[in-house]
Amino acid sequence: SAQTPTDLTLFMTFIPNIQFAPVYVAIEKGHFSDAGVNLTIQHGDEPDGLNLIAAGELQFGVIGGEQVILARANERPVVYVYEWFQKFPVGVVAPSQNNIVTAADLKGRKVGIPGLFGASYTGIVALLAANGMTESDIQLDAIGFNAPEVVCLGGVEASVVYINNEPLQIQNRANAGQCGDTTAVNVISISDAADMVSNGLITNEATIAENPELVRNVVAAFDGGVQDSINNPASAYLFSALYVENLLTDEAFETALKTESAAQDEFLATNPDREAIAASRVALLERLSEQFDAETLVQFRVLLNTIDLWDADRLGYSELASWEVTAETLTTMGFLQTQTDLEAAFTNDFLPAE
Amino acid sequence: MQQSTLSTILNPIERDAGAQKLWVRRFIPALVMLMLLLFWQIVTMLEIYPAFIIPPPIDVAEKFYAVLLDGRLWLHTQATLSAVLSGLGVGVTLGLVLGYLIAKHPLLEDSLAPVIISLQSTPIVAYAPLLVIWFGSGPTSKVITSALIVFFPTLMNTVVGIRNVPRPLHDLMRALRASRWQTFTKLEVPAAMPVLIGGLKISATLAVIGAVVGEFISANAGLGFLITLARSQYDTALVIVAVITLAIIARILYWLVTLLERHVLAWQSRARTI
Amino acid sequence: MQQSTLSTILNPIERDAGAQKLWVRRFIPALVMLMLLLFWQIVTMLEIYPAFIIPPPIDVAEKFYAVLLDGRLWLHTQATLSAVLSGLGVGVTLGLVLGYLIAKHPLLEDSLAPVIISLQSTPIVAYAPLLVIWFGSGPTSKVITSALIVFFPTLMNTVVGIRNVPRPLHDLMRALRASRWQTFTKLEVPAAMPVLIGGLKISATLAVIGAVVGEFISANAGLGFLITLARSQYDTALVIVAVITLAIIARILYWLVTLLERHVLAWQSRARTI
Amino acid sequence: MGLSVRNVTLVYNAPGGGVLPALGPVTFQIESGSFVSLVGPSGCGKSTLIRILAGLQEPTRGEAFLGDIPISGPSSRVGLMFQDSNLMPWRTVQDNIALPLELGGISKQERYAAVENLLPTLGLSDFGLAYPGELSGGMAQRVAIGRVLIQKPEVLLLDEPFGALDALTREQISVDLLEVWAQYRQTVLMVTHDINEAVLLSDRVLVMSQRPGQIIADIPVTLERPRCLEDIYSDVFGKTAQQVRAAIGR
Amino acid sequence: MGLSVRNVTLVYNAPGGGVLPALGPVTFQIESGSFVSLVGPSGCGKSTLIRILAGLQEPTRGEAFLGDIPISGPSSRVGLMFQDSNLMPWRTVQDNIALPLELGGISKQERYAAVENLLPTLGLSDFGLAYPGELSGGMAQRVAIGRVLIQKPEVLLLDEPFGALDALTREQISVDLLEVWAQYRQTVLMVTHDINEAVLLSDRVLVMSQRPGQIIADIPVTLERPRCLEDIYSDVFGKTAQQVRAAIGR
Ligand SMILES: Nc1ncnc2c1ncn2[C@@H]1O[C@H](COP(=O)(O)OP(=O)(O)OP(=O)(O)O)[C@@H](O)[C@H]1O
Ligand SMILES: Nc1ncnc2c1ncn2[C@@H]1O[C@H](COP(=O)(O)OP(=O)(O)OP(=O)(O)O)[C@@H](O)[C@H]1O
Ligand SMILES: [Mg+2]
Ligand SMILES: [Mg+2]
Repeated sequence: SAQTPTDLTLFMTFIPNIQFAPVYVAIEKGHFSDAGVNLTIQHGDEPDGLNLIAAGELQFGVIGGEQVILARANERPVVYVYEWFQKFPVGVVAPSQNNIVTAADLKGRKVGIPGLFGASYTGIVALLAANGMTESDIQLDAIGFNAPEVVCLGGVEASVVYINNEPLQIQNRANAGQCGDTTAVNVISISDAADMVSNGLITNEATIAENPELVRNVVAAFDGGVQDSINNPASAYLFSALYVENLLTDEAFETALKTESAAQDEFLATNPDREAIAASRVALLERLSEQFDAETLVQFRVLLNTIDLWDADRLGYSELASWEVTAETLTTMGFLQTQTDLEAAFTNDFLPAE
Repeated sequence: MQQSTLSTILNPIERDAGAQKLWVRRFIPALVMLMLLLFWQIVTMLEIYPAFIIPPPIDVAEKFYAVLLDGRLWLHTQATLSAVLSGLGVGVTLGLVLGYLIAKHPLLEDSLAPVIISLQSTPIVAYAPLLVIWFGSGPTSKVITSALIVFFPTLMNTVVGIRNVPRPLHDLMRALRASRWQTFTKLEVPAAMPVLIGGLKISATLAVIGAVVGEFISANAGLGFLITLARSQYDTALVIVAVITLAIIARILYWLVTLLERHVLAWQSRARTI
Repeated sequence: MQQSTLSTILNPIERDAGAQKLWVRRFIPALVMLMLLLFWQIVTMLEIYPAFIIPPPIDVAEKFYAVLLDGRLWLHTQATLSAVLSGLGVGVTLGLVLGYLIAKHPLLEDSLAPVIISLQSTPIVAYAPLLVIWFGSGPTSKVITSALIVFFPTLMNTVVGIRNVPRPLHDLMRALRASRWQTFTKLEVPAAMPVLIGGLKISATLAVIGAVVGEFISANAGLGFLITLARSQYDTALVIVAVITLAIIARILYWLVTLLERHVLAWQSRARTI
Repeated sequence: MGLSVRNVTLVYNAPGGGVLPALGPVTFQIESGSFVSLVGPSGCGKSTLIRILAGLQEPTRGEAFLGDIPISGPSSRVGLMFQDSNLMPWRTVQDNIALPLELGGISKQERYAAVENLLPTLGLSDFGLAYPGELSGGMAQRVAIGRVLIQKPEVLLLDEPFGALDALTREQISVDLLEVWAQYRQTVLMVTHDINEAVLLSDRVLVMSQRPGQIIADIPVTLERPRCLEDIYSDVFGKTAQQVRAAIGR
Repeated sequence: MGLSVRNVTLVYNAPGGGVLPALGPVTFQIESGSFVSLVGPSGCGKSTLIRILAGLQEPTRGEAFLGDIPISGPSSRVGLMFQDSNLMPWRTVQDNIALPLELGGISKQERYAAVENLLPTLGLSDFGLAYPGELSGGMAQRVAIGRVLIQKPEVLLLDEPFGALDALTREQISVDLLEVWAQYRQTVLMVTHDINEAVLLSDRVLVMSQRPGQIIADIPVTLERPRCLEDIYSDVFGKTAQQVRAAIGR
């Protein structure tokens, strides 16, 4: 569109973080401006952001799927238009010596959790339910966002965490000999047991009704960012460093990433398939690990771990089944009392044509 | 003489005015609350914001009734209240003791100021890992956050109160060879009382928010937890119910301090001329 | 007479003791800080906790140096500092004005207490949506959180200070037909000064934590933001750097109030006997 | 500018409950330009009466007048000296004395000049910069005297102005006061416990009864003016003093 | 229990900078059981001297003794009455008077009995439950007198104890004091501005010079004991008073 670009604010939870790389990439590579959108990012608390979108104060945001269900059940007219995280990012981490390998092993164990709300709580309840257990079968302990510290000091035997970040942190501590007897960790992914909706792009019903073109454009730009990040993590990391502090403290690392990014662009020009690209990421990490220490690489590895959660055959596509599982879990938890029309909670209509 | 603590009027003629004043003083706060309620009702009726951002009073009242009936409100209130009271107890005690010592030994102020100020001005979340490790997810960490926020105003007002005890009265106590303890209980405490009570009023109010902040960091019960929970469940009415309950707790604590004030500072109103 | 504000000693013989005291007073705080540092070093050397929970001082120092060099520390410090100063300005001004009015009109206390106490005892997150709607995600909301926490201690101490101005001096001012403003500036302010300064010391310290709390809720710069960021990246050393910087800000503000105190309360130390 | 009170009564709440009649009823009149002393037992209501005349306190019953105007509040024409020196501890001696001028908007320079003039009379030459905490009891009282003299009011209400002063200083300052008075002819009502002082300075001596204080004697002093200290040994003086003493003793 | 001072000097920091010699050097001795008055101009260091003897302040130079023992702090054998009444505003009259007993661990009952006995003498019978803010200046001073009398100390240091009292009350209370003294024979050092009072009550009158106060006269009073008010008209009295007046005038 040749008109003046629309000013738009995209709400995202928390604070700038490497996990938001696709948005940074989409801005920096011009996907949003191509779509006629001049994007600003606003961070904040998830319920606040959702309320603002529902109230029409904002139009777009990145919000968890279970939040959308709960919000719609409470009269917030929001719609999920792009399933960004294809896998639910929550899991349970446990030092290997605790012999917790499957969900069943959690029985009677002391398990840490940030708090009895939000995605981690939904996740653990779903995991237990999928394995025929309930909350009362384990000892849940609210520990805030302090899992590495508490796990390494043996305060809990396992902890509900985001599988792309904390297991890595704990492993790094273990490798440095700072995690008690722990040398390795086991991770139980909830997505292996239950397919639930996770973070995605949402908007409100008014925007969909009044300006579907805008929704389509924003989804397209967002999708471009996700795809580019999956394809070239080194480049995504470099772009993210413009938004997130503390990512590039080592100049040699930056140089290496630039080289890798250029090489990956050449590789992508050959139209490799999804597997080949995935393999290229693994190879990249191996090369970098030879040159740089764990501390320098940690955020990059978080990015790679997160990319695994996004990657799918059809990016952004949401299945009704996963919504049903999520809603069921919320009902189990007592968070959801009323029956909701899940089909109205999301739509795949705005996804770019395949 | 029942009204002597309230009425500062000494001329009998003006006593009626005093009685009238008393009536106004009871009535006005209620009126203010009523007006706020009315304002709230009007705002929701004008639909300036959607009901899920500012729900109408009636929705909140219903929710209040519901959680009151199912016992959840009382459960969470209890959890918070016990943290608030313990926090208040610990914080005020520490503040009084340390404040007294600092007032007496300026050197102690110099030595401790950096430490105390650091404790006060840095966010508790920064120490969250240590707190969780040391105290687990039990109520201890909320007691600590509550005590911490209460501690400093108590300390400061204790220092000010004790330092401003009139020197001639100190001379009197010295001349009468009063022991340290006697000087403390019979001179310093009563003389510093107005300022101490002021500190206590601050403390009583801040203790509540302190406990709530603790509950935000890690907790599985309490009104702060209820707020987080209700927020995550998009139950705005429940958020407001929890907020109102917190305000009521604080109001009651404040009122208790006011009662204490009327009791121990009765002499002030007695001794006043018109 | 340069040392008159510090030395409360009037006998020339004891002046030397005063000078010595002065030296001790400068020295002791440094000693305390040194001992704390030593304690920290020893704790990390004993490896009671892994370095990622309590990193050794040297790591923190290195991190400090790094973020100082790349300018980030200064950037975040600036953001927080400006919120703190604005919050302090707004909160203290409101507290003084409202405190004065309340001290003068007890009815106002009755009417406003419920509102003020509610504001103080309920968590700001409960109002976060409204705050964002009204003020966006700019620095305004941190200024508000900072002002809010500062407001109450200032108010309370203003009320106490103004209410305890000696009645005979009020009579004097009345007899001299002083205007309201003259009574305020020439009697009430100086008479209430010790208590006001105490309130200011509380405020200066709390303003910092207030701004940080605001930054936790929503911000994209500031030391509170830096702490969240560092915590999300599990960079404990950076967390500590931010915390230390906050403590330094608070210490400096406190020290400024102390300077003010020495200036306006100089007469107190002058007029003291041994 | 005369002073008069008509049936003035003041009642306080009594310590144990009930009421405490503190003063009156009193009725008297002081002509413009006359010097009147008020003597009476401790606690009989002298200070209360002074406060009423100063407009600081409303009588329970009765009325007080400044000239012909009912007193409803402090007047700028009246200078009041409290029984306590009532100084501001954060102000130096000179700033305490200059307070009335400061409130009247007089420039700093003029204020300090006026204080400078007054300090030697008060015997406080070296103490302009001292704080009240650094003064002796008598010195503080002299500062309070200075604060009321600097106002040059038409009516002076003095509540035991020389109570904390030694005999010599007292004599010297009262002679100074007489001189000021001879010059400006203010109306003066002075509470004192010293009968000689009352007689020496006044045109009339009012004697009050026990609480609730009533005027039980109104004794004119017929000594010629100007007076000097030696008048104490005169016959008239002795007789008048005797009269006052007798009235008090009743 | 006598009192003595040897070369006692006290120097304060002067208001404008520099030093302010406030007292001394003074040297004198008061035998056990004698009644000594101290007169001198305002600001000459009388209160300062009293504070030194009470152990509240250390002299800059010289030494003070209670009996043979150097004074290093307040003693339980000494009762001090300050120049200001110095009452605790949050205590009633009876609790203010009873304070020394309370600090001494005397039971509530005994305390109140003792106060009850004392109140009529002080003329405060109806005011036991009043707060200091409800008292007149003279009444407050009487409370302070009560507070020192209730201690029954061996040494009494009185700083202008009757300054705020009217002539009658003053005479009555000083006669009461004399009676108490005749009975217990305490050592008394009393600061006063009233020469008659000094002569009537004392065995000796010490006269101090201008600041820095030094003893410029030590005048024995040879009037017989027990004394009564009428002694004022005696010859010895007149002469002694004249002597004191002359010494002060120097
Ligand atoms: N604020 C007050 N509240 C209650 N009673 C009071 C108050 N002020 C004074 N009184 C009472 O009023 C009476 C008269 O007091 P006032 O101060 O006028 O006496 P006074 O004649 O000045 O005595 P003195 O010579 O001792 O100063 C006293 O009995 C006193 O107890
Ligand atoms: N705390 C102080 N700081 C400085 N100077 C002081 C202090 N107290 C008293 N002085 C000075 O010491 C001198 C003596 O004071 P002191 O109170 O002993 O006098 P005094 O003889 O009792 O006088 P008065 O009869 O007026 O009470 C005075 O000049 C006074 O200015
Ligand atoms: Mg009086
Ligand atoms: Mg004196």
